[in-house]
Amino acid sequence: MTADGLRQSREAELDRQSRLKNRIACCSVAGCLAGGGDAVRAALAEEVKAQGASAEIEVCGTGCMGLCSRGPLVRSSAGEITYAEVKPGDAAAVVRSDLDSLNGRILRQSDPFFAGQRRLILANSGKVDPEKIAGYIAQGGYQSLLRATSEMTPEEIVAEVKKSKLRGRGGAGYPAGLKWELVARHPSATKYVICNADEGDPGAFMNRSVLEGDPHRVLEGMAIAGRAVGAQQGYIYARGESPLAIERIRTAIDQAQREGLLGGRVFDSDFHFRIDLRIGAGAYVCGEETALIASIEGKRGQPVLRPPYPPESGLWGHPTLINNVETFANIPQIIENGGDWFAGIGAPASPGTKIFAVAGRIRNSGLVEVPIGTSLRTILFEIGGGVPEGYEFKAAQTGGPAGGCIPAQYLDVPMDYDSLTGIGTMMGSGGLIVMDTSSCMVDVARFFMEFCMDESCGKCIPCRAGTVQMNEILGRMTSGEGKEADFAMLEALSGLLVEASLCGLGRAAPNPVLSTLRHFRSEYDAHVRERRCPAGSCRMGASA
Amino acid sequence: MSRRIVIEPVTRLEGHAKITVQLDDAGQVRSARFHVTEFRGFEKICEGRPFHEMPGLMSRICGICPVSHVLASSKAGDMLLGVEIPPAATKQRRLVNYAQVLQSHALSFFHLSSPDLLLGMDSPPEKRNIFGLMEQDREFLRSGIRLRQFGQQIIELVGGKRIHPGWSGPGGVHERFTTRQRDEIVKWIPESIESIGIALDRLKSVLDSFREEVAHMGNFPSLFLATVNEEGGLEYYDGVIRITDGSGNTIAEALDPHRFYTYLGEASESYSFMKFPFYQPFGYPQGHYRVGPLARLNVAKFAGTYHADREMREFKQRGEGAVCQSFHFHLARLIEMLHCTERIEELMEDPELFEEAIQAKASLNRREGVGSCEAPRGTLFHRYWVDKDGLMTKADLLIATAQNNQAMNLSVEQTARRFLDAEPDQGMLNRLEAAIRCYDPCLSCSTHALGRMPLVVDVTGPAGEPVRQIRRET
Amino acid sequence: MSVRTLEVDGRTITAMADQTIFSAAWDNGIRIPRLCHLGGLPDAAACRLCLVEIEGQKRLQSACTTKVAEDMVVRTDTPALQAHRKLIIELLFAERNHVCSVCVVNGACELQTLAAELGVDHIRMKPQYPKLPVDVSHHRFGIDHNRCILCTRCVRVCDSVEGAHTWDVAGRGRNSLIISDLGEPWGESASCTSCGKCVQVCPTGALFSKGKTVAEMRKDRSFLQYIVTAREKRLWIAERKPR
Amino acid sequence: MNPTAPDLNIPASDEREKLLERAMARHHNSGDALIEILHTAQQLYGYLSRPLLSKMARRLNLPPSHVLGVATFYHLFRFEPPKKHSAIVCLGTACYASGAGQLLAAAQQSASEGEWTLTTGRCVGSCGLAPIAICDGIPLARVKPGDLAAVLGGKHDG
Repeated sequence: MTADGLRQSREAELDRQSRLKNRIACCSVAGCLAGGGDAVRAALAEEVKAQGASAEIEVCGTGCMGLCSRGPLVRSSAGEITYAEVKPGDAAAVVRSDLDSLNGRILRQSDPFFAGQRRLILANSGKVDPEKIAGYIAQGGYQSLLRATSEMTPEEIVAEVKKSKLRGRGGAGYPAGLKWELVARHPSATKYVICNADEGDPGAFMNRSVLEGDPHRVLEGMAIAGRAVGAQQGYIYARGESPLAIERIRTAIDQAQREGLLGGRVFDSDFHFRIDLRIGAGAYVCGEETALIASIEGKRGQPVLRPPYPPESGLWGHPTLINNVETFANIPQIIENGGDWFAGIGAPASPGTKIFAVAGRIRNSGLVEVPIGTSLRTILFEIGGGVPEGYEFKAAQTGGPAGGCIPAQYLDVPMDYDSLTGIGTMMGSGGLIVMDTSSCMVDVARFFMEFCMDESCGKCIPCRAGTVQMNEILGRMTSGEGKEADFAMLEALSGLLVEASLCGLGRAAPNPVLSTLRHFRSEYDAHVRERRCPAGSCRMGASA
Repeated sequence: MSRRIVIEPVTRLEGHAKITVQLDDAGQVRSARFHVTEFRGFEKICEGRPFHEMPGLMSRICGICPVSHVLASSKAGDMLLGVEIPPAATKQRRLVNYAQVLQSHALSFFHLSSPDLLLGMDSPPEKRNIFGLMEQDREFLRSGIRLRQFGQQIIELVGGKRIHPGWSGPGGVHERFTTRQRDEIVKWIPESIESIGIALDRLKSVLDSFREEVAHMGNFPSLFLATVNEEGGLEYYDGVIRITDGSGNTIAEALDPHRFYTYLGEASESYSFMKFPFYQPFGYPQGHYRVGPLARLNVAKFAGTYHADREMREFKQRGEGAVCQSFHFHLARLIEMLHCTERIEELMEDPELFEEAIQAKASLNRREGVGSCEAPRGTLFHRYWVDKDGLMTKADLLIATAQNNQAMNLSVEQTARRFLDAEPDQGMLNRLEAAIRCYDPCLSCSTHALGRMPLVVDVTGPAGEPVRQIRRET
Repeated sequence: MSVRTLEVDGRTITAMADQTIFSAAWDNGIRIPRLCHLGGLPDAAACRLCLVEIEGQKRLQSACTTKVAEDMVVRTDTPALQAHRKLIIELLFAERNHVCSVCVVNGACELQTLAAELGVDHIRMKPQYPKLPVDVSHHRFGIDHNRCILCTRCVRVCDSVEGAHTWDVAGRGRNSLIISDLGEPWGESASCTSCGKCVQVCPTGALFSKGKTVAEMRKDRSFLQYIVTAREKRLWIAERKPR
Repeated sequence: MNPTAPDLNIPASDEREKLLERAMARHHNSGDALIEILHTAQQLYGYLSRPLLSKMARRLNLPPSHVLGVATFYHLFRFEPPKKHSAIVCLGTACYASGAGQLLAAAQQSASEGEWTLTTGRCVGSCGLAPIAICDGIPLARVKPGDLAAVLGGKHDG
């Protein structure tokens, strides 16, 4: 494709859309589809056909609109209205914009759930059909890649990303620009770009929704990265458990390749970039970058010792840039609007927005995108609508199995990388699970420990055998058989795992235990010393 | 008033057990039982392990007679391989077995039984132990300790470790016997023969004062079972099984030890974990038999060594056809020690012992193997089943103490009848124990048990209700 | 090759620039515990016993994989490191079934020796005792998974020295298991050359020569040094210590 | 190639074999693509049988133990033929917090003798609908233990 071609394509699609009276976009990512979204979409299409309005009303799919708990969601471009909990029987009312019969299920942009967010990565949700490249192009898609290939040198791209102060969204928050620079400066002729889409934290589905809802954004980000660091080959490593995401990426890659946006001589430049999809097969540890590389190489997904780090020696020993989905999804807008613009959003030390997957005991669960540094209270109580009546907030779990719990007294802590680390948890990939007073925190720790035990790759002893023993102790405690000596052993094992494990999975595995011990020690004491569960929800509590 | 007296555990035994004496309304002994209440399940541990490991594993059954288990196990392994092992290996195993009998008997006689024998059954319990004996007869006790040391020394020299030797395995042994080892061993022999002679004289001289005990602590006719050589002489390593009765008549001759299960059966009783083996043609309980030193001397026609033969002729005079008093286990033990020492001396002169070939190499050739030998306490049988790769699928162990089980029960009952006065006193309790101790039972291996029992004496009324309880701390 | 000077446990030592901390320390008589590392094999850095403290570095580093550097200050035996090592040994003992008294390498076992050196005389955690198979289908050797610590020395020696790659690890986490070929019995493995290298490098009694009984097995690794040295220095006649 | 390796019993005319061959050829029979090819094989055959693994090892020039080691590392690969139906109970954090534990217990009980292969998933990405179970690809949102048990225990045929 040429620059002209891109412009023409964009104009054609915009023109087509402008001639429509209404675009009815049905959420078509996993959450809403699970709630019957497919049937709703079919019913809507049928209704439009029945009314003979196919020429002026389009029914299409779109990315995640966020309010998953009230899905299936349907968005009507006429009046910018989002309908919640749509059933196939509502089709006629939606097509006719019959607001009365949909009363109580109408969400406007002024609704606190939408108004409180700043949607940059999810900007196309509700607008773009993830299965059609034209829709993405119409929203300005691939313009940044055009800029990056025709107007900017690789050094300039790296400089722009550095200027943006974008931090990796995978969890650790390493500055993306520095990583890019390391790879870019490496003299090797062969380099790789890998998109880590192995989002495995239980309760996290941000990346998956981005891939399902706006896959081209990620492809574009990767291609820009390829241009910046001098790589000609990229890989997306996706979870095997997300068939829809895999399908959407596959479609998107095919489309982009057919349009000449990927492949040889992109925009007639000397830049060649191919992207291949690699599918994981059920191993959480493959989210760790060296394990992920091993998996792409067709090996057991076991981490190898770092250094050397991937930017120096990664895939097949070549310099490799690994970023996660959300990181790459940020790239097009940074190139489009400039690093300075991006650096001005959110917290000064960690700018930009972050998508959180809010779930658990909360009214509005789903995807929430806010500027980094927004307080937990804002996310949960303003956007999230607070905990449902009859329940009381107890803690929020962030960062998945590697993270920790935030108790009520820290509700006003800004959600940025450093503040969260300060209170013993971490940003992680963005899972945010809300727990109420009926949640037993010892059991929560046990749940995560069991997860880490099952997901330990088995290579290093502290993680392989240590998680087993920690799980054993927590299991004992939640069954009312805990011993006083278990506390010392838990601490000793935690120390061992943190300091001696080979990779991040093992080092982070004790975090939920340490964090709950820190904030909810009295609950542990009640389990062990008084043989009772204050929340009454663990194994012991249930039997009592 | 009917009472029940329970003594547990019996002290100065290798293992733990308890005795119940059931009294009737007249205060007379109705019955007496020797309980073995521990369970160790060694057979279970063996399952799934390579049969080559068995000698080492089996040696862990018992800290007193590991060699016996190693030998029976090695022999079962030989059979699984289907080999005849080199003469040097056989002789080494014989040597160590003699040493084993020597050290075990020394322990039984000098350390455990001599306080009763030399200080008297009614001497105060706090004195009636090895320390009390030490005060009285230091020199005598020292000679006993030295005798045990001699046996252990040989085991250590040949087997590498005193307690758990792994030197022997299927196909032979693993180290050659050297002249240096011989030189170490021969030094001990004169002293040993002299010490055993002195002990024999001592024991014989006090026997008169134990007339009552000899007559009533396990004096009953029974079958006797032991291994003998082809000529019918004493044999400890390899021979045939011979069974005689309480009058010295031959009941069975030249039975194949590898087919022991065709003529020996095992009954069980609810009150004991330990089985009750019996000679099948006679049925249970009539077919119960005794094994061990007393049985060996009764069954064998001669010893085959100079000193032992002389003592054995004298010994056989004590009974009519057979010596039926279990009290004479002690005497038999000393005679065996003498015999073993003489045999060790002979072996030291045997050039075959020093030969180079010590191991028959072969792979698994059979799926079932049996090994037997004479352990200090009696005949020991190991029977193994393996899968095609040589992993154990089942093990069946018939251990000496178990074969004396019925005899021990009879002895306890007889002793109780004779020595029970109106109230249980320490002398009676001690005699009950002493009756058991004649057999030098190794309860840990015969029940393959693990754990400890508290020391409790229970006296219960007619309906079984406890009347009183006597505790004795170990 | 240039030389580096560094400080290990308060002693100033010199080492070749490409040496690891482990081998430099070893050359100077400082023994760092380890179970997965074995000279001549590629390193896995998996057992984490050789972790050392390096001044100025936040994280502990595995001595077997970290190269020496000029003026590096290394501590190999601090109380914290000792505590970690003890715990690792305990974890290993609790993980499977390591009963020394009935093991073929009793007395010559690296795990046992380390436990003794580190003063691990009991374990404070619950033994897992998984019931794992013993494979003695091979005509000369056997593998007892109950005694395996998953150090992968066998996997590495088979792949990198013998070149057969008969062994690998199947499963993951606590369910990891050493397998031969497609998981068939060792004796049926088509790739195994029966060289026995795996048996000799195994630190415990997991891999053993058949026909050995308790405490009888001794491992001989002189071949490794010989092969590695011979390749490097073209010394085809090994120096053998007189027996 | 190993002459003693077990022979394959899959007929040459088998369409699935051709598809698998093609998949391997597409990756130039490169061992790097092992996981991709395992995915393809499982899709075609339903599970990874020993002859299948052996065939892949030969064609991709990989040691068989490496192939099995890789395949067993990943939870999505099966080595037994799957049952007629499959159910996944999500054990993600949100589902767990909403009682997925009880859900799983109920499912295990009723699936034990039926025609359902029961597996657990770590977050299927529908946390808003927790707890969730997926039966033969059909998601059951906010499902109750009794209802799931009924599906798995009943003569459900779709």
